[in-house]
Amino acid sequence: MLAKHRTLMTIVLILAGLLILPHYLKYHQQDFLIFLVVNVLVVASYRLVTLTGEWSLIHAVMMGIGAYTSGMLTKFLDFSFWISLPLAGVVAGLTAALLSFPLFRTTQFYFLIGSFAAGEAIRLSWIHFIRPFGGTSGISALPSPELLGIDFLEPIPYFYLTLAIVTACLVILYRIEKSRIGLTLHAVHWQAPLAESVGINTWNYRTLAFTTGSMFVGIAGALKVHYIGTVTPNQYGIGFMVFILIWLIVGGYKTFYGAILGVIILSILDEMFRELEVIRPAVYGAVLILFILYLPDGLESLPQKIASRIKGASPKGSHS
Amino acid sequence: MSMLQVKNVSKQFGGLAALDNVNFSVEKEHIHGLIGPNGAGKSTMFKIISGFSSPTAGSIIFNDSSITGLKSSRIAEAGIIRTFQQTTLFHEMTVFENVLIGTHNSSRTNILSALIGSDRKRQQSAKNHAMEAIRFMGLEDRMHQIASELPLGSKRALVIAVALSAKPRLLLLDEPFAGMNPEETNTMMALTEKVRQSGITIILVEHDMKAVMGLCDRLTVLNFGKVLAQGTPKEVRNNPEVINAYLGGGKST
Amino acid sequence: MELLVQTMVNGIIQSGFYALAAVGLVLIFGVMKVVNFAHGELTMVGAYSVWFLHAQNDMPFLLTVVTAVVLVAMIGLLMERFLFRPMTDSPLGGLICSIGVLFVLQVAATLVGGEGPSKQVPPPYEGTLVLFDMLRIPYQRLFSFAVAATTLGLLWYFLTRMRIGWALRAVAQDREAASLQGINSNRMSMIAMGVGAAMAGLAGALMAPLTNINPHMGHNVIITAFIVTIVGGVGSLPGAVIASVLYALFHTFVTTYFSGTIATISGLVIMVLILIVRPSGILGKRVTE
Amino acid sequence: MTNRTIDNNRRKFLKQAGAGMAAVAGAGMVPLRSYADDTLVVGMNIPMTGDYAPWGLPGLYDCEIIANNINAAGGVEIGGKSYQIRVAAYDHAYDTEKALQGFKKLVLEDDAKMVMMLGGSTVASVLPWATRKKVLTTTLLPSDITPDSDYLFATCESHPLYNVTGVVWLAQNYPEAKKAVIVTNNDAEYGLQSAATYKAAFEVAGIEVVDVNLHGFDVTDFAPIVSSVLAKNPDIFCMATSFYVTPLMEQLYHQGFDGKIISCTLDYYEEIIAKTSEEFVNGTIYQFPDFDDPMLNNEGIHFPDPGGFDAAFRKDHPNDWSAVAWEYPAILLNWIENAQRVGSGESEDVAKYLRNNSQNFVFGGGDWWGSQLWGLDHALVGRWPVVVIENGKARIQEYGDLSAWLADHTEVLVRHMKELGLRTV
Repeated sequence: MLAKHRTLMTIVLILAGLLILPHYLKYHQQDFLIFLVVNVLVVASYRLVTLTGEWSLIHAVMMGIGAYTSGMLTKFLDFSFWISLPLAGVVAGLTAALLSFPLFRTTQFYFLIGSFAAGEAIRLSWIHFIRPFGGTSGISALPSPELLGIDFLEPIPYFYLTLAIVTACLVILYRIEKSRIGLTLHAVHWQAPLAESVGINTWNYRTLAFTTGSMFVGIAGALKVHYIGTVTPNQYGIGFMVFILIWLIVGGYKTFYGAILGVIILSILDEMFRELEVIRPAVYGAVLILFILYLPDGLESLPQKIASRIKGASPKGSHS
Repeated sequence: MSMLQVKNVSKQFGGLAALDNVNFSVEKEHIHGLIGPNGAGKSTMFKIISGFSSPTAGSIIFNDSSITGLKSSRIAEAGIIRTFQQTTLFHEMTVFENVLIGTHNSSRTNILSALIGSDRKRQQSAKNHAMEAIRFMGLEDRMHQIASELPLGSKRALVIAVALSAKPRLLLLDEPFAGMNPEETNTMMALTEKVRQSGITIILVEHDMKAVMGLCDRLTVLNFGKVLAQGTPKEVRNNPEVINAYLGGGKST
Repeated sequence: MELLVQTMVNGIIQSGFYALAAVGLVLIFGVMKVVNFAHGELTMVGAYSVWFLHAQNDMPFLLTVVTAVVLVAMIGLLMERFLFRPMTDSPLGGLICSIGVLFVLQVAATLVGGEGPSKQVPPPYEGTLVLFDMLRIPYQRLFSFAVAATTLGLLWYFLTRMRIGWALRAVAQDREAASLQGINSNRMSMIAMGVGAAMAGLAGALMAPLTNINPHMGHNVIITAFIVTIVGGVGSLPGAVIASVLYALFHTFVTTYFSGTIATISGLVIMVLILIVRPSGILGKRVTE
Repeated sequence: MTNRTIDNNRRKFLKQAGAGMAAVAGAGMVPLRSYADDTLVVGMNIPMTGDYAPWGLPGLYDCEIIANNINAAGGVEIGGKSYQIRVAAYDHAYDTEKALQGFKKLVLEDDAKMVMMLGGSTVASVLPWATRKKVLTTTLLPSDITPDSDYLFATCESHPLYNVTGVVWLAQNYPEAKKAVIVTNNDAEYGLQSAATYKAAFEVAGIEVVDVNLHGFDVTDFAPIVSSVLAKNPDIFCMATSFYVTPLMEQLYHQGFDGKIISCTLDYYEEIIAKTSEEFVNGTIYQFPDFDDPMLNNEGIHFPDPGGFDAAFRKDHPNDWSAVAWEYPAILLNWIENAQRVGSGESEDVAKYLRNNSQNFVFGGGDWWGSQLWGLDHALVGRWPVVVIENGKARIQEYGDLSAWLADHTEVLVRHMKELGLRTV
């Protein structure tokens, strides 16, 4: 009970800190904070997809689907942002549900490559079909959200909007993981045949995770483009997908917090080391390799590892 | 009426017949042994009954309805639960979590009710049910241990506990006695008998003849994908073909 | 008619590059069960080596091709020894390491070549072969194709007629069974990675005088190699070669008569369809239970 | 050269690594840095890494040359006060997210009075903010102009409009060439804009366009594309692309094309000659002069000492000259000139002046244009050179009158832009 209170307190403190934080940041850092919060949702939703043990390479494109959906609805059909935002999630989710039929006939390596191929095909379609997707330059001058005359072109109001929506999404994602469904997803991951033997339809649960994860990343996509005001196909290429993978792995994919930790720490480091210019990707690459070799459970496992090193005892296995 | 009827089941792999026109039936609340040398087709038969594989020909009737070719999860819902050779468990999870997953059929939920908590009652009863299975198999002291850290006997008990929590009507046990010492075997035999006493029908694939002879009401002997003999343990033991082909003339085991 | 024949020739010549890149990827995956995402970058390093040594420092072309192959093979061996081998038990681990390598190699290329326009290598073999007054094949392309075809032939001989090739295939089929027969599977992994990387390097070196050389050129290579690998069957080397020819012809024809992007999109869609209908590819063995 | 590149890069890296450490040490809530009030900061929000780096980085080198020269000469006098010019650059690697962040950083932290950008989606992403905050922004792509982009100006490059001057010259000098094919990458920022312009120019010149091949950025082999369009037996091969000129030229050479070649750019043409032959490349028509061209000393050219500038650039960066190399400096010089005229470097003042006054375009002439196509007259057009390779060297043939062409044929241009799905008012 005490532990639970402490966790709750920590979360409240973090949220309170986040509420004040932007007022102490420089203008462009406020932008950075908005993108960071969005990326937290991206990586947390990706974790849901990977819970069943299937690593997809289409998550970035799913984000793009949300972005394009919301962008096109608001720009061409005059939808309100407040309607296009959930619809962005729905369309991304539906796409994932449809793709589940072919993709989940395969697993592991085949799924990975299949999802990559499907994603590239979608992304190349955005480039090729200039009507309606706008080709490589995408769609620009997307409208900002409107609510009570608040100016969402300013970073601080948009930050609060993003923070509210992302927090709500994270709460939902967390509850899904801690629920019966989360337990079942873990079961599908660790022992698919055994799960089948007690009546779990593994295909259904893989699809469920894939669809739900895609839905949330679709929302993240919409959130991001209505701040930038432009959606282009190159934002959602394999490059961004690789970043999602890196955040998850460096942070630690085994726990809910690990992934979030990964995206926050790496993004801040990345921003600090902007000056490295051309070297930056190599630093990322090296960090990725070092983590997978020496800290495969990610940053999240670091305190425990250090503690056990100090005590000289082997870490006691625990499970969330 | 038998609980399970296997009718003219054949299974081809390429040109090879793993099962060739197999027929047998299992009576309610029996322990039915399925024995035979390695490669006789026992595992294939198991996979076909539990839906992990579908037969090339023939049908499986469970409580008067055909379950031939259904998905394994559907068959599990119908009440046929299998275990796996060795100790196939959710090794990373605790004993309790393992068993809780077993209760899937009675506790499944959808995202919405999981989020708003409207399935709380259901989840609570699933937990109670899981506890029952744990107590039944005598694992209550190890409830919060990680499965991979259990001793072999407890692992095997847990395998059965997971299956039991899925509320089977027919339980398929795949070599539950393999690699056990005599003491563990005795404990396991008692547990298996206890499961049957609770009203669950069992099909047992096993090489340990002591356990087979001691537990089973009826036996079906497979050899090269064909039924070699059927009957009570006594009948089978005295069947000259079986002695010849399988027991290799040995007097006892 | 003229266009049809020219397109045919264009496609067949292109297939040589596809096959070199894809065969390496298949070999590495077959033996080590690692998806080498950096395979395109190995090709890029091959091309960069030729640019650096031949175009910038006047080393004779053939010598630079050999040097490029050796260099890329060394990179492959290092990857095997220090990244893939420690990751043997984690299939995703190898993949992620290769993504890390991908970034490092791209940056290395940028440092060597500088940020700037794509690099160009003047073709050492000038002139164009004109057949029947209508077919035109630049000698440089002809040379590249001949080398690619010869190399693939040698690889085939190596895999089917030599003991070590046989051992390699045994490991690809069943690592455990192979080690029970006394085959050193670590050694086989090194050979697979060395040969696979060398072929990628060769593909890049041969491509160098014919294409824009830049640090990101590997992206298109890996997409093509993936498509070819899946279409041909993940474990199958002959499948990869046949799929290379088919895909190169398909891509070239669609590019000629429709558009390049449509060609790539339909290639990707075909790949997904094949995953559904026949995950083992056109020549791969069906996955048995 | 290569050794030097490595050396330079390493030095740059070490320097930057140091800066990175400093940034880490001083990270957190740092107050706005303020510069001495005798310095005017000009921002460059450009790609310095990645695929688009060739169209950003050379511009930075140039602007630094220009700024250094100015500062060494004692600065510029604006409003009766002497200022040093400082160029602040941000690498957005052609990413919209980073472009927005970089833009704000340049304006709010570096206090940039004007921000130069390459164009395209990166400009689109900063436009709402720049317009609201009234930040003077320049682009090399006039097609970025929208009806609301009050603070966005294209003061130098008239992409893709200038293509018409090459076609006009081609039609005059080679009247027998009657059939053209166009090849380009299918993006709405560069390739398609050019393709539409060429189509319009060919139509006006009475040249039939027999095939338009739009390809993606995923093409590695250009043989099939060239085979495909050459099968139409064109007299003119037109490249509306900038990315793939070299491989296309190479294929044309190998597939024996002997008609006229016309292109937007012919960057690094020495390399093309090395891959084909001088004889083959000679006669190719395009739009971007070398700055050692004697014709740049003609009257009406509004660029100080082009030859000296060219020499200075090539001394430091012998292999980096590209079409954009002189454009950013031209924009910078134009801005300084206007600031001097207004007597203020402030964004709003200069923008207001730009809106209301005619300008001296770099190649002569200078009218504001664009409202018929994009909704605002914020693109500066004037004369534009037609360049042809002669004996392996780029040489200006004439200065085409772009303004005149636009005055007569804008409807044709708008129609072709619409046909290709491009944004028009």
